[in-house]
Amino acid sequence: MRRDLYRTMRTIRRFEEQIVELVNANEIAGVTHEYIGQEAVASGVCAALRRDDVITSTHRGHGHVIAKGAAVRGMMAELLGRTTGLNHARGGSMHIADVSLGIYGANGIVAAGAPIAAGAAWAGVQAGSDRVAVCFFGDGAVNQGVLHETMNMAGIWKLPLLFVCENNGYAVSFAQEEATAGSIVERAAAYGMPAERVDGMDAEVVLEATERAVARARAGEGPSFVECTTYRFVGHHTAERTMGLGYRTDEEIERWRLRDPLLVTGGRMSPDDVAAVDAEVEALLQEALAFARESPRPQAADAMEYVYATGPAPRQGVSA
Amino acid sequence: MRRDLYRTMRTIRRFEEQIVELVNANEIAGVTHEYIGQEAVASGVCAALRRDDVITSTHRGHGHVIAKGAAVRGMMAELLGRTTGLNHARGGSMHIADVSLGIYGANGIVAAGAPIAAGAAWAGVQAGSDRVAVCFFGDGAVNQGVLHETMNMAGIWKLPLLFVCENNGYAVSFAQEEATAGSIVERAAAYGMPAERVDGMDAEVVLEATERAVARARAGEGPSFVECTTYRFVGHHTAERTMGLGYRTDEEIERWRLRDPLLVTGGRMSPDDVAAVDAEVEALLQEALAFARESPRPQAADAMEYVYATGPAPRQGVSA
Amino acid sequence: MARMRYQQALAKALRDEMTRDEKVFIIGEDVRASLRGVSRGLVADFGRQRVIDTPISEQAFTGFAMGAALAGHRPVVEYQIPSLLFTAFEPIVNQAQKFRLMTGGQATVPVTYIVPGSGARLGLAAQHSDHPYALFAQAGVKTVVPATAADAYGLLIGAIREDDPVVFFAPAAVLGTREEVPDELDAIPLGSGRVHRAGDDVTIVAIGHLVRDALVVAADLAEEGISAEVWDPRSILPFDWEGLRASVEKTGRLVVFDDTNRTCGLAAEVLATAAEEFPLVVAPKRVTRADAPIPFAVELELALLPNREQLVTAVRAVLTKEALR
Amino acid sequence: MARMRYQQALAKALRDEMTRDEKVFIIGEDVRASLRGVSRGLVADFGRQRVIDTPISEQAFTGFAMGAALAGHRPVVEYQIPSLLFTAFEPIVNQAQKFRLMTGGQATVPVTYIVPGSGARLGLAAQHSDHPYALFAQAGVKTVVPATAADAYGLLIGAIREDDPVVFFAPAAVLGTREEVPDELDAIPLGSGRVHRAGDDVTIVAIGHLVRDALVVAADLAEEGISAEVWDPRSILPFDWEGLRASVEKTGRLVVFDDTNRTCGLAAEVLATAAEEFPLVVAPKRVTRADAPIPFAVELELALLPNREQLVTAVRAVLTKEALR
Ligand SMILES: Cc1ncc(C[n+]2csc(CCOP(=O)(O)OP(=O)(O)O)c2C)c(N)n1
Ligand SMILES: Cc1ncc(C[n+]2csc(CCOP(=O)(O)OP(=O)(O)O)c2C)c(N)n1
Ligand SMILES: [Mg+2]
Ligand SMILES: [Mg+2]
Repeated sequence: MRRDLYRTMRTIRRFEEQIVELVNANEIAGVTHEYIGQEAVASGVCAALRRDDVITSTHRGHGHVIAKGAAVRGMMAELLGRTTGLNHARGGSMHIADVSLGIYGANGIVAAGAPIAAGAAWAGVQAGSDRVAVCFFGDGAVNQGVLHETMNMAGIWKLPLLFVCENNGYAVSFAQEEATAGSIVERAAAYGMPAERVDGMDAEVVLEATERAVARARAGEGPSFVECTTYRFVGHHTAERTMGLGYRTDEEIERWRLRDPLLVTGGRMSPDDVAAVDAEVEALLQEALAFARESPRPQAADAMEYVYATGPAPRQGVSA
Repeated sequence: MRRDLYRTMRTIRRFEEQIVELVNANEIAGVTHEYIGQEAVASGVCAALRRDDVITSTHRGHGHVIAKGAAVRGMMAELLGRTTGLNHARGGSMHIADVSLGIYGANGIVAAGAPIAAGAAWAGVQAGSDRVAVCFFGDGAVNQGVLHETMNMAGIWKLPLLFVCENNGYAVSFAQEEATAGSIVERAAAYGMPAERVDGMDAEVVLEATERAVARARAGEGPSFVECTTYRFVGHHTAERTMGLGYRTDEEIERWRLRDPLLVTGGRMSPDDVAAVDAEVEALLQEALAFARESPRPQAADAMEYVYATGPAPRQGVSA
Repeated sequence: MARMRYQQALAKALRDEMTRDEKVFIIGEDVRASLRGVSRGLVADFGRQRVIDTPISEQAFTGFAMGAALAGHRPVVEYQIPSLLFTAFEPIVNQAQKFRLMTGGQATVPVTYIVPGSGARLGLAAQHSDHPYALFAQAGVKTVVPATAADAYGLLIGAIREDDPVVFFAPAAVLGTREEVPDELDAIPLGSGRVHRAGDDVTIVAIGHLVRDALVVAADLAEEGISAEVWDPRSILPFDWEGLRASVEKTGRLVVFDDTNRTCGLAAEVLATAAEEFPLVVAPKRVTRADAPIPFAVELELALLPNREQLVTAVRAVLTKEALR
Repeated sequence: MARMRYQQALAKALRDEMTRDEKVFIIGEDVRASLRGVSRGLVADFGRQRVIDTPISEQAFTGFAMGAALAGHRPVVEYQIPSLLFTAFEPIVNQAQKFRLMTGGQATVPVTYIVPGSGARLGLAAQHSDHPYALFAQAGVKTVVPATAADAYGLLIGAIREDDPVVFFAPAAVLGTREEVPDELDAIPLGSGRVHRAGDDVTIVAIGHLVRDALVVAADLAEEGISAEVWDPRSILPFDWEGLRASVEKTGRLVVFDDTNRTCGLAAEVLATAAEEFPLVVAPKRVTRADAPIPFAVELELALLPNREQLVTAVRAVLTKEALR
């Protein structure tokens, strides 16, 4: 399990590092929000999940999507805007999804995934299954009203739903302590659900907390809340470097880097093991990148595809 | 003070009873949401306020507006759709306001008044004054996200804002216990503010709780939350009688009627005192009704007035 | 032929479809008690798992429906008042509507959002009188505004069966109207307009409750020998442009009767498309709601809503204008 | 003349107005750090009480601004991305906009809602690429979409000084554009359009960043002897109909170039009003965004946005059509 956790984290880390390069080289359009530093959360949580469990993710979604099992080559192709991408080049980083694996999407809107996960959790119960749903969100999201509405619903309907708050200390430039009155776990507890705060830099700790919550949910005992304290080692998104926002110090970053989740978990493995996994991951990523680069770009003529499932195509911007 | 509280409650009660008759007689258009049974809350809270304090109200707003000091004749004229109404016949029951008295409006949208009150509270601080703002809302509103967003803001900015939850047990037909996970005051407490639950059928109890909260706010110590347990003796709105929603029993209503806030407070006064106030209120209401009935109706030609403060008039639905 | 109220037709449609398809459920505020009658009695027959009362949490229950839809259900989400759609605008327009495109077709989101009682209702004032269907068409969400009980029945079933999100506006002004309906009611697919009354001189496009008024006007005008066609798009998006084109090709003249705000409303779209693409012989006209919130007093409210006299004037105007070609 | 970026013009306008009027403040996410530069450096000079970073709570901070406005302030509310307006739709459209009407003129609500970076930005995909100005015009909220740095300066000051709510869309595509601006920049009142280039043969109505493209097209066409007038409404609501009428009276021909969804977009409104009221000699045309969310891949994104070639084709089409009168 430790090796698996490390592998997942290493995959996320290297995927992200690769992505940053590709964005900076303009091989990937737009901006992406890196998960570097937070790998233990997605890896630990998803290690407790089954394939048929559902997750909803965030703008900072690559880690969750990889950890839930999405094909890295499909992700790479998506980000490079190729038709072989998971979303056929329609989604990109902020909307990447693999519905067949229960990944109901990254999301460009903070906290928007929470009620979607609640609906999926409810549907699992209706289907007579014991599957669960997990919604990931940041510390900034705890101040979005819809999250509270969802916590309440999950509470009254005893939904098999796990709220995972990744507290990385900031919403873009705004510090969590300044943004948040009271404590995050107390908010959740007020909805009558178990809420705990755990070390989000240690994937094994995250996994254990998740296992407790998932067991409760599968047993029909309702929702739980886990706050994972973590940190992002890089900017809010790839474009931040050039923006000079200056909301945190280099010292702070360095302090957190000492607790790099890859070091935390990797440090408990033999160096050989680490090296073997690293090599494995490297090969996977190179293959993915090659695959993506060789894949075709979409055709402008297909730009209106997928808008509606049925009925007439949407109208073009010029009439015939 | 007791006499004043009773007078306010009696005014609200009789106003409401009058309104129901007028709605049923089609003298008032639309529907109105009666406050009958809940009078102790508005009366108790507003007795602790100054003229320059601000309140935001709800769909069930007549009580708050009367208690904050609005002219009953202006309210009656408004509801009868006359130009002498507080809102010049533009608002009606659900939007009745007297901004000059700090009444920032009844509101047709559940919980929408909360952030407006927060802005007003902040503005008081900026002005160097010790004025406070109060937002009223129901038990149903505690499940609206915007209320949470506002509680958080009030907490981090230490706003002189008082949250008054009127828990009358139902949001239309939906029982509060079924709708709400955990407890209401715990939710508020999670934002780090003092939160207490008080008997909302006793105006003196409400007044005391409000005085504590207002004192804190004026002293710069930030927001508070008061949950007032109360009950509405009549339907959700005037139209409910014909709808047969059947979500509560007659026994339940009768049980609560034993704690009628007018009896609770009136029972502590001499019968003569009560009779004197009742007569006073009766005269006031009859005068108000006569005034309203004699007042002119608005002209169709003025229908586009007040939409914008400046600039061209909005377009009509037909071109010239 | 049976007689049925519009809202009964909605209730029958929902009941029939819930009976036929166990994946259909209704969720919203007070749907067990059913304030507008759409779900009346359903909880007794289908239970609380398929007739779900929610807390006052529009954003969450709208998102919830999307999650349930992704997991295979076909939710019907009820909003008590039209402006609650504003509160749920993000989860409808930005999440449910865009999901299929964003995921490259990985999933469909078959949710029906219904407002039983949209538009003005005499005395409900500014926050309860909007009729915001043009907003959803602008945002690309399928949008339906049925005019009659039979259409309400057929289009609600059509909407529920759509694999895309659909916003369904049942105008307050017709909810209580009783009408003859055929014994056999069928589903109606979105995107097919309806000729309520055939005519040769002018096409009146009317939407929702205004169809009824347009038919009265057309009947009056017929007595003067004016032959007006009353055409109803039934769904705003998709819009049956071919159906409208056929009507305008016949009449050459167009008046649109629409109860959304004038600016960027549905009438604007119809006039624009017609001006650009259809063989109009004179300039078209529109009769719409004014660009203003609805004031409380009934006199003021009525002054801002489109009415029959305005329609008559507009029809006469396009008929007396000289043809351009 | 100085050279200035569009976003610098916005920043200067905000700073100038905050200096002039102590009741003006800015509130939104990360406005101290200022992701888009509109409030850059302001916190150092005006302090945290007038440059207010908020939690991620759009509904609440939008309502908060209204409360502050009722109490005498003139808030500027910043949204980081256009679709956040969907989350704040209710408090803007249903509360702030309607308050003055609902209270019979008891108070004004002078709030400016600004989106510095609206519209598509290459690769930001469906949830970050909307340009939803038509929605606010439909809902009756004053709406501004400045095309140039000087107009951005003048209209932002104009918007802040308005006593009504105003939504201010700064198109992403021009935020970084550097331009010549006059040394003396002035406030520009809402409701006055602008002729960017005079011409006799055809009126091109262009909005926001598309003005720049329209000017390129007009210059190209001039080489062929076609004289196109490029006219910019600058504010969508109120709209300078008299200004547009004057242009169309001169040219008789109209093409609208608009980056909102086609259905019920701004172009629809302009075509509708022109068809109804203006002396067009041939049928007008519009070139708009397609009716679809923006897909991620750049090829797909560009295929859905209005472009110069489409404009050229449309202009040629209205010029070659035979005049009707
Ligand atoms: C509702 C909403 N508001 C604002 C934004 C803009 N935005 C994107 S990410 C972000 C910060 C999110 O902070 P947090 O939830 O802590 O997640 P993190 O970025 O730290 O992972 C903001 C403000 C958004 N996408 N959605
Ligand atoms: C956001 C919103 N959702 C739904 C409604 C419809 N509605 C009006 S009052 C009401 C119930 C409110 O319950 P509560 O807050 O307890 O106040 P009460 O009516 O009991 O005074 C509902 C659902 C609304 N006006 N606004
Ligand atoms: Mg964070
Ligand atoms: Mg209640």
